[in-house]
Amino acid sequence: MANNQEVLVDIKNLKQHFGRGSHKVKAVDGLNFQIYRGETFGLVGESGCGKSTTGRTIIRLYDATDGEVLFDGENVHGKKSKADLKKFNRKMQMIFQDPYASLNPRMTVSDIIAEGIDIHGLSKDKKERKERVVELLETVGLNREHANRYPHEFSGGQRQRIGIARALAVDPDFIIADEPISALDVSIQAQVVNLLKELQEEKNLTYLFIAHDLSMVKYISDRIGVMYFGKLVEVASSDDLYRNAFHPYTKSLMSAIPHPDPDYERNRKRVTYDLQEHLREMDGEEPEWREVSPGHWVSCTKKEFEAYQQQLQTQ
Amino acid sequence: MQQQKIPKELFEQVGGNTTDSEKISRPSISFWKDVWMRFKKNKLAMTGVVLLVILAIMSLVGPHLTPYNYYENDLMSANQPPSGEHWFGTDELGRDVFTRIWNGAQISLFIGIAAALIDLAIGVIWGGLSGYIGGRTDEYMMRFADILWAIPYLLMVILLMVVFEPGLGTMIAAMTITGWINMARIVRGQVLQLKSQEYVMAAQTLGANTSRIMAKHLIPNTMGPILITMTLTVPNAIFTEAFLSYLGLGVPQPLASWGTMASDGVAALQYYPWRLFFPALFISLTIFAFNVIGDGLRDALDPRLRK
Amino acid sequence: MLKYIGKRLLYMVLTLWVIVTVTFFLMRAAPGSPFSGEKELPPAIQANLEAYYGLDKSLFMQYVDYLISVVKWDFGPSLKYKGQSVNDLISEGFPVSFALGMEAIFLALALGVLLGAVAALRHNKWQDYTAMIIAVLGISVPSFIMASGLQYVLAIKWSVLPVARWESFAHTILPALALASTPMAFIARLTRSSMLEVIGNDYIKTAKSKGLNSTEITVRHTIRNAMMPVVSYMGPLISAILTGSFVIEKIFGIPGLGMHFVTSITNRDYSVIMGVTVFFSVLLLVSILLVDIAYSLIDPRIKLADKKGE
Amino acid sequence: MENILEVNDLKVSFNTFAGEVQAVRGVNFHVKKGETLAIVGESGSGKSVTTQSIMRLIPMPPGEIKGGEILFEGTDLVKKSDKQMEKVRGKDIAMIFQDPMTSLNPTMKIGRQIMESMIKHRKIAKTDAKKRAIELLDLVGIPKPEQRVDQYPHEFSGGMRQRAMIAVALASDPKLLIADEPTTALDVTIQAQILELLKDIQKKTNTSIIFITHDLGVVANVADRVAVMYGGKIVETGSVDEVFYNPQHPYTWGLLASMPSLDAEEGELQAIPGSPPDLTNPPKGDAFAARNSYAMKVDFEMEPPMFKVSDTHYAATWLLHEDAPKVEPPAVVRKRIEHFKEKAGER
Repeated sequence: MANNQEVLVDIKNLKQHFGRGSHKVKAVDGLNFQIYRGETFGLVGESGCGKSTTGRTIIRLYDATDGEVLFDGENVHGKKSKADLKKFNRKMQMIFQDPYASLNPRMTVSDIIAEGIDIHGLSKDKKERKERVVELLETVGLNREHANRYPHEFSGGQRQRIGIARALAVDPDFIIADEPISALDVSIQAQVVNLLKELQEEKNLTYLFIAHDLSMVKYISDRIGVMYFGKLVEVASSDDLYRNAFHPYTKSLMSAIPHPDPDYERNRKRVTYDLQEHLREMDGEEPEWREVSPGHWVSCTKKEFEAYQQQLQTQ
Repeated sequence: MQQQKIPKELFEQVGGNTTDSEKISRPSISFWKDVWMRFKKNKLAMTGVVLLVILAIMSLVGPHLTPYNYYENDLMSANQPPSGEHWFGTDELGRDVFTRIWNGAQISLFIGIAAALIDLAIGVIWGGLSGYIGGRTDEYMMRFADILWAIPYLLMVILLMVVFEPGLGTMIAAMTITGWINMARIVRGQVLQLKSQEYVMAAQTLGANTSRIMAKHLIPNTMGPILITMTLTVPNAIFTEAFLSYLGLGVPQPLASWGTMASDGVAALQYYPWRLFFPALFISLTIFAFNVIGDGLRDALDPRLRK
Repeated sequence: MLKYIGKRLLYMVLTLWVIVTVTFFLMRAAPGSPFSGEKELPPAIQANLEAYYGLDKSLFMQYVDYLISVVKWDFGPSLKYKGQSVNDLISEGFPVSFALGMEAIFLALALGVLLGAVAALRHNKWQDYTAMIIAVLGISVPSFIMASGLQYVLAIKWSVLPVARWESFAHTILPALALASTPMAFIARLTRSSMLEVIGNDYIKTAKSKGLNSTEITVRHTIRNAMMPVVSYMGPLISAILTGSFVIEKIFGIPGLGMHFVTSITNRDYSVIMGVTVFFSVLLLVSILLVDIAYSLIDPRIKLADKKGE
Repeated sequence: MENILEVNDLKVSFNTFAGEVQAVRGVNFHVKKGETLAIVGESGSGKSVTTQSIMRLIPMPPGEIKGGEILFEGTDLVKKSDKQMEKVRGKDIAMIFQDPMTSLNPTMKIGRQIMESMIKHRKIAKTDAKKRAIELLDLVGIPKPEQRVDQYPHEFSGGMRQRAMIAVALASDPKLLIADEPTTALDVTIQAQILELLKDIQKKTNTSIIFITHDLGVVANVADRVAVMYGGKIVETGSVDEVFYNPQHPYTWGLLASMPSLDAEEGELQAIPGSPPDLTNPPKGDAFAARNSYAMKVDFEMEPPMFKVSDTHYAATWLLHEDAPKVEPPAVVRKRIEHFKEKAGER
């Protein structure tokens, strides 16, 4: 679906290694993917697979070990002037996972939301600043009365909405949402997801949505990338991925999600993934990034690639 | 289940009232106000505050309440027990102990507070920079601090006092030469921890520069531990002063510090026990007050205890 | 583990070098000659004396000489007591100080842990308040005042224990108590807060859900985990006991190393001050290293961290 | 089947700075032999407090059981002394906690932690206990149990620790196992393994399980019966099919509608608006009323009683009152109800 669309973020061979020598952790190890303008790209994987590190490296919270992040054709990493960096800071924003740790407990909600406005000088005077804060509060379903309160007075869902308002304050094009709902209760998750969807339509936002909950990711994303130990193993449109997952790890991940449907659960067959066995099957061949069907990429060996195509045809 | 009779009109659909459920009924309280409310409930800590306030006022007012001063000798009335004339008695040179106690309070409190402030200044800068810059710089700065830290504190203070001219300045300098490291370590630990907090990252992604992150995020959130450390540095300095005085390394005569008075009192204990009693009482009360205030602050600031 | 110890030893040597150097130059910078206190000496004798003590060489050479002799564990002669070397003083005084210190450490640990544990287990009850009042008193009263107070009440007024000297076990009780009072108070507070923290942990709930009674939970689950901070306090504890011994030994007239040290301060006996400072520093650094090693042996989690680190 | 546990009108409160928090406000449920009851609810709904009260594990003070009874095999646990409770805990009722990283003692070997309750309750010798601990580790699927038994928790991964925790709970063959969000802290693939393990063990030992979770997917997987909690009360209870395919309470509707379903060409998720109630001063009437788009005047006035839907299915909503207007549940729920009718037709 997205092939004829404009690429907004282009990630090329992105690497993020921590530590030195034998302590080295290859948190992100050679990622390649594009995010198109206006879409939501979901990034899933289990804890420790490097998905959060990926998000943080893209927005330059960490300096990349290697590779490029092209935003609108310009590399975010490498030597940059302060003005250039500030420009990126307005275009690219982040929503964080922990509704408790992501808001400074010593600041009022209005100061938290206005932080971007203050840094980039986006309001002429106090009055305009205040109006803007109220407007943002209302955008995320809170109101004027909440402005002078402190974070600890809010519930998790409300805090997460404050975090969204903070990101929106600088009018970004691209938002990285790092597990924004995983710390929230089910009934609140939908609130936040709906809010994100509405905002996307209204402001033509592009999202990188990082999560471990596949059902929610499927719901919100146009395309999904599956990460395993610092590498992408499969990228496809979300419907495609659910219908035709090829990589055995993707399959195991999808088969493990419980659904709120007892009949489905009674018949669910779980597939397990064994890396060692998979490596043996690959027989020493390095897997490569191959396009099995249009827009559906899998990291696989030649043999696997052929098998996958066969599988597609027989369907 | 029995069904009660309920008026039909109550079954009119009205829908929920979401704005109500978002309403926060409790009044808005800032962080420090909240800490203060919690602190106020701690009776022991409040006792400490009251004690300190009285001590501070008396250190200013006390010396003027008597017709005596702290340095004038009156050998005719040496070693008198407490009486209407000399409320706390007199020392071996006939000086009024009451007057000297409050002059001593000035000196002891000054030493304590000065030491704490110097520790604060050096410690916050060193620890803050070390933690915030990180990497190699942090490593070298902390190695240096570690080596100083391993030097036995009191031994070093004693050495310095032996060598340099005794006096208030020397004493404070000797105490702070390695004393700041504790503060530096605490600040560094805090900064390291806060640096990885998501709200600091959020500020970074918004393009906040270092000074803004320091001023708005790191320092306000480090204030608690800094305050606690300071309330514990003051009694430690007063303690050290007393200890040095006992070794004969205190402030020179005729200046009165609680430490020198207690030290003289120890020598005269067998015959004139009140001469130890009063300085000992006030040293202990002051250390006590600071300690309970420190404890109270720690409890009031403890995030686990707040809801 | 070995690598860790090696690294620590290296740091220790570095710290010691800093201490020796600082000590040396401080002493040389001190005003007045060490012999100035005595009556005017003829210049020839003065020069002789200075040559004997190596004071005629250049400062740097003196420093090198001193470093070499420290490495050889020779702190030279005392300046005030003719014919006595610093090493003599140490070997004479240290055993006494060691015995006193050990007794005090034992007292501080035993009473401190007991008080702290009682306070934590009876949190917010009268036992807690009593224990903590004792602890706050212990912290608030400087050791020399505590010592004098104990001496005055128990020895002079009531005569239940000897006033001073170092003869029988009865003579050790008061000084050991006075020496232990402050660290004991610290340990009590440390134990209490650490136990309260452990009691709030999930695994205590697990233990309770197994049906263990409170004694079993305390003995098997709480104490061991709560002791970790206490073990790491051992370093500061030894340091507190050591410096505390200066005043305590003086008050009770105990012929230990601390007493010699205090006397040498009053006499400005620089070689003794230097020697004893270096000796105390070595003692402290070694015991802190031992404490850290012991700590890593007690806590299974630390072993893993080391394995990873190697 | 007989009831192994019966909880009647349980009320639990906590005294805090802000006042009395009525965490559990009159809860009734039962557990039968060999079945799994899932208690679902969001944080603050009182589900953990309820189950910890059964074990009498809530710290008192600030907690307090204000009323009600907890009948375990006919005897009231609320009335038992602490000493008597020790004989119940671990032996008759055992518990698995949410966070496997913190619920095992870091300085005690795994084996000893498993052996503890055996030695305490069954008075068996240490060597036998160790043998049994190895067997248990094997049962919960830990490879090389002979070696693992002498290791410390930090040497285990998160999933392994939760398995070890299950072994701890099973040590004395409890009749009732309470699992308090045992998979929330784990990754989905590990979660699936743990759920399978629990079901497997239940089959082998016929243990009753109370399973607490906020994840409806997990509920659908493990539960025989379900109790939905909101604001310190149970708002709906029934068999898993009844609650998932014929839900009656608007809160249950809301929960089901706010989750994306797999197959459906879904439109907008229907979020439950607003935030959960503050239980320091619980709202008058139905606690859910403020967030309920189907709310009627009566919901703001009176607490709804439990209305009977079937012999096994009850829901506390005025919508079930005979005078209440008929309302259309959300589309997702309607689809589920159709499915329920089809199933009933097949039977």
